[in-house]
Amino acid sequence: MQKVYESATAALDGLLRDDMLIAAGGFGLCGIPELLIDAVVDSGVKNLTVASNNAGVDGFGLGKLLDTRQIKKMMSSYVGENAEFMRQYLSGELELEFNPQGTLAERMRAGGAGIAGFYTKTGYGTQIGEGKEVKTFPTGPDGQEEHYILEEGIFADLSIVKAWKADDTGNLVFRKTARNFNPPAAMCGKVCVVEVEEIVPRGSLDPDHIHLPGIYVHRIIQGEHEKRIEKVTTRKREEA
Amino acid sequence: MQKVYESATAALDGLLRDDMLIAAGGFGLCGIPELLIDAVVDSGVKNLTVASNNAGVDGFGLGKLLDTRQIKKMMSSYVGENAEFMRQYLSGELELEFNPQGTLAERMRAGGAGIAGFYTKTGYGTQIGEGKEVKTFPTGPDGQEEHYILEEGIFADLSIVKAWKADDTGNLVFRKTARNFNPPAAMCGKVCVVEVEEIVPRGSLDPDHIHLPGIYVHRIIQGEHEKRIEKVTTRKREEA
Amino acid sequence: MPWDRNQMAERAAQELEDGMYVNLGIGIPTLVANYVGDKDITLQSENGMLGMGPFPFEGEEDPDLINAGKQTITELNRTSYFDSAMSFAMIRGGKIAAAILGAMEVAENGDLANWMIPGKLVKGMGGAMDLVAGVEKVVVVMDHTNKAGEPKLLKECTLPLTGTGVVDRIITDLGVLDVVEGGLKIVETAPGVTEDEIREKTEATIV
Amino acid sequence: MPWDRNQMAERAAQELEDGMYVNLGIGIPTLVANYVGDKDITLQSENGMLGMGPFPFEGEEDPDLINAGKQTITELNRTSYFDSAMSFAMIRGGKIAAAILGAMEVAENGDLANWMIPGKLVKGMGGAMDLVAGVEKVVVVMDHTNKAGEPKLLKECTLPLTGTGVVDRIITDLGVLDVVEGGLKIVETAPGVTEDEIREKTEATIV
Repeated sequence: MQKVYESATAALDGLLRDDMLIAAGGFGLCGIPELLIDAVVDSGVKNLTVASNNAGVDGFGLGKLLDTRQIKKMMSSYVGENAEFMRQYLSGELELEFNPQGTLAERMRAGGAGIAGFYTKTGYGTQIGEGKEVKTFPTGPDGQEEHYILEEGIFADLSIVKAWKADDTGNLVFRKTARNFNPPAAMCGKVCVVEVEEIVPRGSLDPDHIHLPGIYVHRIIQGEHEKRIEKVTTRKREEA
Repeated sequence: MQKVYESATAALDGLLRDDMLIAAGGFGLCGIPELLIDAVVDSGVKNLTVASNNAGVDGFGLGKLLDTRQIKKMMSSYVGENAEFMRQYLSGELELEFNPQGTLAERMRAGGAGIAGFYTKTGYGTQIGEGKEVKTFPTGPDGQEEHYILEEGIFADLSIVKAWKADDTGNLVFRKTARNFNPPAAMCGKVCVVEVEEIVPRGSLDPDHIHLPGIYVHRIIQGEHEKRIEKVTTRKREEA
Repeated sequence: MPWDRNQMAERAAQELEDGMYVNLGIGIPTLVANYVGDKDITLQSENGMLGMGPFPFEGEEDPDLINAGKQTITELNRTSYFDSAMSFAMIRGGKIAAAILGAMEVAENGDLANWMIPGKLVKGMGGAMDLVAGVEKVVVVMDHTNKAGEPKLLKECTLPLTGTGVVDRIITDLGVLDVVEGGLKIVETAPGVTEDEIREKTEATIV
Repeated sequence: MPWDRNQMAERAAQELEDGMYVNLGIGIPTLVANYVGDKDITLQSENGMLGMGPFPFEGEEDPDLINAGKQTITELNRTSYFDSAMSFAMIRGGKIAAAILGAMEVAENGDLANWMIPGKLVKGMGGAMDLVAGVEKVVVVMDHTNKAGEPKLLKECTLPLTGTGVVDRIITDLGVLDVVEGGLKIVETAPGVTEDEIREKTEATIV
């Protein structure tokens, strides 16, 4: 079984079609699948629904797919960094399904774990809970009934994910907060394509340090990443 | 905040009471909280409900708590290695709630993740599904409705867990298949007490290699473990 | 004289106790970290980190190490990283002792609105709904009134809710109020601010 | 001549294709690992491991490294470890391509019973219910009849079920049968075994 591909375009070959649901990893611009997003742009596939915590920024990350109008609908928790997004949304060109951030992450994990739905307190009594089934469970401190809403698993057609390192069997290691949504996004796709900074030989990753086992990974590419920083914040040395 | 205790008995001080629900890590005799089980035996607390994949063997692991009749009810997936368990169960002295192994693990994780219930296909149409809510979701390959049953999160009063290493803030690292039920069991307890083979200085665990963050860990002890092997299976060198 | 932003943050820091795991929202709540002093506080960043450290020195920014506000930060010797599902598992599961958040409106029953103004810019709730649903103690830090001088502590919120009955304590530029049976209770006033002034600038029932 | 245990395992190994992630049950299914040959198969052990290796050399047993049958094993250069929740996430989530399991009874509609004989020793289902509910292809390896010569491939199971309509293929000492619309279909016979003999020893409808 050969999981390693030459390029992002090669790795996505045969996987893209109009109207599909794509789950994408990343938080802000941290840990986003830059190379795969570019290849999706190049493919010209359209009417995409994309489940991703954020929508990139203007001209970078998923923002590129917004510029080309390839996205029909976003499932996100926060889209505040993208003016083109706002323009399309407010003009009605783009659908937006807001998900609380933890609900979005759990919905992705659930899809990848064969959990069709789960009950969470998050969003009960708010707009997010409207139209969703409500159930009570005796989970209060003294067994009082508390209100939960039903959220459904996300079962994506394709996952696009960024990791730090992979071996050729697809075992993945992430780095610091670039892990974020990548493992749950990877889990919920029928097919999962991963871009990494380095493909290492089999046996060079400690089996206890693997963050996502290769069973969740179908195709891998290695490439150069811009890794743009959204907000550079620093302190002066004299403050230390 | 001081999480490190001198002994298993000291670490459990004030946490034990009759009729409580304890979640225990381990699979078979691998990765079980040996020292904490001994301390629970010594405490004499009784009418316990214990959520644990297995029930130890006669005279070791949770088997000790069966010998002393401190357990009222087990929530387990497999109890085939324990004759005293069978005797008590068949004579009606012990209650047993069978849980499919994955359902048990997911119920523990759910409790620790604020998920009151979730829908799984596991057990639908079997004894395990009897009396549980059934719901369909359109998750079939072509969007067909499939049957799921509702399983509830486990919210334990206390978790007892075995890890390999901890730092003094409770960050945990497990070793090989001794990880098993320990993270989900740790997550679902109001209070979680952990025994480890080694407490290491803060900063000596790579933050990317921590399997369970210290936020889930309230008390820690270090001690010597027997680590009994249930079934020694080997091959001869000449087979290699 | 009412408290300024830093004084509000300093006052909010008094809510934190040794050993707590805490999530700080964007804005004034972020400043709270400057005032925890010797207390052993572990900061969670909901993008997947416990043990958030200060901003990096210039030139040492790491694109793989940001906080929930997308700012570059550093790690500590207690830090652990995890994915977003695990991050919100601990939030939703009640493992975070306290969250300190900003607010647009708070109602006398503890309802909170802090994520959306219909018809205006819609950014999203991020992790706020999960935090208020899961965290043990929710402390809100906010101006007592809006720029027009109108109350933001209301009988009922007018904006879309983030959570119902979730706020425990409110720290404003004028003082500290708790959400109690029947309304809000004044716990403390800023220096030179009277309870009467707070009553006057509050629509919510003061009990 | 009917197949013996090893021949059944060898036949079952033919079900496995290059690149598959596979879970093998206890008993004859465990023997399947001996017959995968050059195929790139990754074995899952549901206690938290992908890439299960052979038994260790004497003296090299590691108490922290066992399989789901509680036997000491070894790791490979592709191995990863994870917790039980993640292990069953991948099982339930349909990421395991095939499971090869033992059975007490199989019904013509694919119902499987392999975990409990009421009134006799009750050990539990372990991970079997999760596996049959989640895995793409479920292959059962079993004796065609019980010790009294009575059929174990039935119109309906008499024992408590492990799952409903979950079995895809059955490999017995007499041959290979598929669960199809309307009943079981004979796909292959063991050497010297006739289809008539299989029909005679099967209660389930043969189509």
